[in-house]
Amino acid sequence: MASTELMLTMYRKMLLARRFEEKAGQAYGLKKIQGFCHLYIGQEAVVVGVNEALRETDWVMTGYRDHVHPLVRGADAGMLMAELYGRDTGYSKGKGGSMHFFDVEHGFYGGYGIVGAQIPLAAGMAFASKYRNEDRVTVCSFGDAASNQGALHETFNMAAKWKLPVLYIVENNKYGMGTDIARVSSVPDIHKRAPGWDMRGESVDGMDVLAVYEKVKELTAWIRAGNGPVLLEAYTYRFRGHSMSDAATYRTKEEVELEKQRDPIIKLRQQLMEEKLATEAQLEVIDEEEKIVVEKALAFADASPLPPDSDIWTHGLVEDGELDEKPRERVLGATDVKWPSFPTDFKVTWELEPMVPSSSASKKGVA
Amino acid sequence: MASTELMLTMYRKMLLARRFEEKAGQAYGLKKIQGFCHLYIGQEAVVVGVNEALRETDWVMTGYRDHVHPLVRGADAGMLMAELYGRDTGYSKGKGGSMHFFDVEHGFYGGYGIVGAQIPLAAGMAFASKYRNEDRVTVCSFGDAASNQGALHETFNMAAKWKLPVLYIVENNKYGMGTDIARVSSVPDIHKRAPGWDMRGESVDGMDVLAVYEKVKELTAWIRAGNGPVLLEAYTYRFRGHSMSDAATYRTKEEVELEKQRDPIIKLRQQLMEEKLATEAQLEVIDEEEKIVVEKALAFADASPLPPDSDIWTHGLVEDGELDEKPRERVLGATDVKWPSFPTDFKVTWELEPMVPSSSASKKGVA
Amino acid sequence: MAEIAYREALNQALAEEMARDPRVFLMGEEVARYDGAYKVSKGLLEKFGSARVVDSPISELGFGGLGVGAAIAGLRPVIEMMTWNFAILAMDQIVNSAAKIRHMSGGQLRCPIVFRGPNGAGGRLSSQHSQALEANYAHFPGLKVIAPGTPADAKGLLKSAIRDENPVIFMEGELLYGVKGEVPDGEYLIPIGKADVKREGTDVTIVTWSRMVTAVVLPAAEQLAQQGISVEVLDLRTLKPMDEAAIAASVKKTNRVVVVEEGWGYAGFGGHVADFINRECFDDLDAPVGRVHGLDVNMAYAENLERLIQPSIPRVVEAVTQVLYR
Amino acid sequence: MAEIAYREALNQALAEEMARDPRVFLMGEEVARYDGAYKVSKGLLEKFGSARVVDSPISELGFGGLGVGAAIAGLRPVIEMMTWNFAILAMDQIVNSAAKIRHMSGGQLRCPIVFRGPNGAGGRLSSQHSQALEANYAHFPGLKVIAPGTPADAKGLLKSAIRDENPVIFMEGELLYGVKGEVPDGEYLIPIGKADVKREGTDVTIVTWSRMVTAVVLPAAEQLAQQGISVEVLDLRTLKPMDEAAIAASVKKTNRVVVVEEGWGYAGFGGHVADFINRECFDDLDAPVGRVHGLDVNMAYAENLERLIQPSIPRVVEAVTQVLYR
Ligand SMILES: Cc1ncc(C[n+]2csc(CCOP(=O)(O)OP(=O)(O)O)c2C)c(N)n1
Ligand SMILES: Cc1ncc(C[n+]2csc(CCOP(=O)(O)OP(=O)(O)O)c2C)c(N)n1
Ligand SMILES: [Mg+2]
Ligand SMILES: [Mg+2]
Repeated sequence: MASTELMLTMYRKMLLARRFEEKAGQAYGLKKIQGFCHLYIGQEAVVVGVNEALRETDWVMTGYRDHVHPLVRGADAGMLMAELYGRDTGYSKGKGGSMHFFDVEHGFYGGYGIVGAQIPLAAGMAFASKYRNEDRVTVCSFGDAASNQGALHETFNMAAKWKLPVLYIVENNKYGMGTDIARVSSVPDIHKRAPGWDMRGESVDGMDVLAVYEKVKELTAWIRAGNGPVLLEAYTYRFRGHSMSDAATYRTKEEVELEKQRDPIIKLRQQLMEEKLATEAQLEVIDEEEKIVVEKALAFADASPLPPDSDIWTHGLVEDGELDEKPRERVLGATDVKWPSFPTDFKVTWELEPMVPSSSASKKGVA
Repeated sequence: MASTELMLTMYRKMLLARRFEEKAGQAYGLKKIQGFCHLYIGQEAVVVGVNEALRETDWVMTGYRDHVHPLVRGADAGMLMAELYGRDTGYSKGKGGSMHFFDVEHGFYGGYGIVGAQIPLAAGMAFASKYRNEDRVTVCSFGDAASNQGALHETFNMAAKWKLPVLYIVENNKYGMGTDIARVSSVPDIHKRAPGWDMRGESVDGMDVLAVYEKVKELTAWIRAGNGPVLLEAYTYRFRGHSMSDAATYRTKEEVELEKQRDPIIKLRQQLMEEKLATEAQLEVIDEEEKIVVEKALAFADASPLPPDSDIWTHGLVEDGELDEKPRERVLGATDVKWPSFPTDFKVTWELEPMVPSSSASKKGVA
Repeated sequence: MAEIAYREALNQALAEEMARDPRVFLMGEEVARYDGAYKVSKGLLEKFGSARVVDSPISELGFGGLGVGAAIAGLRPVIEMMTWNFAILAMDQIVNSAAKIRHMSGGQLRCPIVFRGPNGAGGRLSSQHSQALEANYAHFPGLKVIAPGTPADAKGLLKSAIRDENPVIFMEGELLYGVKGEVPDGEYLIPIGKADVKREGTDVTIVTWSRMVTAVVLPAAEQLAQQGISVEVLDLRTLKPMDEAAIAASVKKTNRVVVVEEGWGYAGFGGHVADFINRECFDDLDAPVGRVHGLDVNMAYAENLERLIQPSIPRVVEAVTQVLYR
Repeated sequence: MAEIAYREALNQALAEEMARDPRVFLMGEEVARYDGAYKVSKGLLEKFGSARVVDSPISELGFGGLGVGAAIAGLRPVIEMMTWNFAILAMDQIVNSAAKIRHMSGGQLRCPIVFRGPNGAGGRLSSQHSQALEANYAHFPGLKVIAPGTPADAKGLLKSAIRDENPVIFMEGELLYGVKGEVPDGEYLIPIGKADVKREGTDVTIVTWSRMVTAVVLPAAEQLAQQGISVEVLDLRTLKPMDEAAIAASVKKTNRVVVVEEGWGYAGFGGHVADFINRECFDDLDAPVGRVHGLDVNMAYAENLERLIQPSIPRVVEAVTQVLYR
């Protein structure tokens, strides 16, 4: 069970996410942000519930609806906003924009624009953890519609077979762009597909941050114990269109209104108050504080310069001796940056499958 | 239940297949056939049992292990052998070779070398049938190892969702090249994955031609009734290596010997004799007759010329007014060729999904 | 002649061909109820029903291959790829199935299919969404590749592509959909493989295609005209087969050439054009063929970087000046 | 110096780098118990165990992407594609993930990974199995592309590729695996991006790479020598980045060039090389750059057709004669 403190933390983070996204949406209207911009509004309970159940050393990745995943892990809101603005002070120096957030310092590994492409990547990261015998879970989110990508089938088979420590979270917000998932999926409850890969499949109310938190606590413990990957389906809903340019008229007003009654922030707020864990005033303060964080983020982004023109040439290929960028250190001069460093000398102790002498193999080339 | 006549037909076809492949193997040793050459020896009950359960108008396709699929449908053995030899008289004029057999006249649509690529193609053919309201089943074979291709996941989802009239047959011969399927599949009994696509999944003893026949009769009837696709897993075994250049030392002699006791030809032979449906002498005559067919095929291929050098330029793009090749007509002057012709004027009556006014869609471009 | 947008021209082509031939169907992500991500298929679902305008799952390889299967079974699929960036997932079915089936079958089968969708940058979309990938498809025998730059060409060529007996890669310009132009009324077909002189000139030829035609090259030509330089603008429209005769004729006239393309220069299609000219029109050339192309880097999101990475009017002017040795 | 086969040279490179660096692992179809479809990984499973030499399912996109994920997480994957024909299925992960992650992340991540496997015709395998696909990868920023033609180059460059901090496309020659050549003993590295003069000459330069070097170009040069024509053979070895200085130097010396490649000419890599020479070495050229390439058709199975479709010694001799205006 989540402590009051944790509940308040989650409340704060959901509000931070909500306010950040609302302002991003406004900035988009002002053309300060351009291109595709996919808001996460409505889905906050998923990412916050998941994140609080993780350890700092766990890894997270997702698709293009990626603003909130790093934000709740501790990424600097100003630098995230600056990335949305395409400024030099953004996490990717303005190279990635909305769809390609990366904050390696906080274990957020992107931010991918090809639907479903993060699924094999996450298995690879989990493979690396297991290879080095690290106690780490990789968490990979994707959308309901992404579940029809072939990459998922190929990856889930390997992840299950090799018992990789990866938690897949399908954020089922009912739509892929304008298409109701039930219109294009023969099994629209995606976790029910898990047995086809001999994988554990579970579901959770993705509008209930506490439920998500508890479920992920349980599942990550199971994964850490070496049992292999899990597919967790979080039923959620996005209150906005697919992206800023989508009027979302494929859904009825009634449907959206009904879903808004499940707003995860309101839900947690009610719970906190009903159980007398916080007063309305206290919760108001939190909101005000987070609004200030976001205001500051906007101001920071606004005041930030574009990247230098010469940056067109940077970060293509790694040159000899070139180091990796540490965004907070570079931009804010932060000295508390924990950058991952992996051993280059170690012994691989993992036996992926019991060794059998290869003398049984044919000696002639073949295909 | 299969009649005696049908049982004898199946016996004859399995023997034709066996003898054809044995000779192809020998010709490979003599370098008359080159490149990759994947024999089907041991698996004959699958293709023969399936084929006898189909109608002439049904369509068949498979991967690169494709010699026998057209042969038992009525393709000319000599012209198939000529294709293996890379001669002008082959079905593809020597362009395709072993991996790319095509006999459109007999509803055999190839012959594909990219593992699993035929899976979406078959769904497309079934889509076309349904679109034109034809009473036709498309049958698509692939190997156990092919089942880990992402194309399968993507296709099965669509086939199930749209209830396409397609029968998928996974010819589970236990190995993908040198790899035991259980080593790389989290669910090595592939039909057990079918529920993940809300698809009917079944299995059958692929060494028992009568069992295959009965099962396919039942399943095609079910498909013709509009119930959608089926995945049928036929457990079988290849007695030879993956291809001619594979010594197959990844399997023990004992395993192969044990499997050979399940030889589908011997099994049917015993059954025919035990049930007194045929005498040993009668069965011997059949074998002799089929051997002669194969001898003639070899002689035909041997006597056939290479394609003209100028053929390097043909069959790239279809030129204006260029007709399709009808191999038996071209090579043998056959006049009984039934070539598929599809209407160009018809009404599409299929409603893929209930119509809903598109006025609900957003009017602005978005992504 | 009506002035309509590029997306509308494509919509007309689709609607007309679907009305004309029941074998034609459209499949892709969001093409039906949503009217297409870029609204190219607006209203088609209502007109033609749910079996002919099909919303697919996000399964590019699967529905790409499904289209190929339908084509060899006698239909005429138009497969919309939401963008060509995503079509990379379907490339196997395009180049290994569609482009090879007629050949592998020794001419028994044909594969009349159109793969279409937007190509090139879309405006502040960063690297994964901003690729101009024509070179990759033009490389494969068995395919035709088309990249129209104006509404009229888009309509005339899409209709021809749908009627073609071969697999056709039809690359639209992501930033062209809203661009307007005159389009002849009624039945309007443009033959595949014919280039078009979009502006006549005598001093230098610019060979180009797709969005570069109107966005960069014609304005640059206008600017150069003011400096007294007469530019001939040759719009290839079809990249494969390439209208070599039209290129040679223009080079014969101007003796100087610049090739302008949106995509990367390294192993880009412009190199193919330049190589052709250098080899086959060597004696007509007074200067090496100049090239302008997207810089050989991944596309950045930042406004200034995105602008600098793409070909621009000044860069075209500079390249022309250079081949004129001015 | 020992004379060993190309496959053995690759095997040594893998074994040495795996012994040197525990982060290196090999994954692909049949690489472990079967020793590799072409026996390149012979004995590695026994040496390094089942977590470092991994038999994958037939899931090119999946294990290709898994490799990319492992690379950004600090390992050094070597992903074997059984052939590059099949790798088309994985292309999205190669060009949209591996080639872009450093850029998209603004330099936070790097992706040191090698994708390797045989490229080009394998001998009577028909069209789906006989493609030389280097042009498609060379087109993308963010990748290096290597195509060694000899055992020594194969070893020296594979070792460098594994140590490189970037995604590397390493294309072996399917028909080269059994070809023998001298390979220096012990630690042997060849820098990426350096071409190699495989034969010195004065009359004409042939620029080539991969299997063409020993199978076609060197024998053709020998034959031409007997006619008194002195051919310089420049083996690019690395296609991206290309050793432009080495090309320019050779052209300055000989003033005439033929580019020879196995793959298709249309939008092929040879066009890129020729375009570079025509533009950057224009003043040194006495004739337009000649090209020899695989014919622009799908590969046929028949013995005579397959032979005719591929570049051959006579075709190279003819092209050289042509650029010499003899
Ligand atoms: C491979 C690929 N195909 C198509 C697209 C275009 N696209 C972007 S998001 C999207 C819908 C994805 O929906 P879902 O997976 O449910 O995630 P959600 O947007 O709901 O979070 C589509 C079709 C893409 N980016 N990549
Ligand atoms: C996409 C792809 N990957 C790899 C190969 C090489 N290959 C050809 S057959 C084969 C094994 C296939 O096994 P299975 O599907 O079980 O069919 P079987 O050969 O047993 O009939 C492999 C890996 C290929 N042709 N295509
Ligand atoms: Mg969704
Ligand atoms: Mg098998």
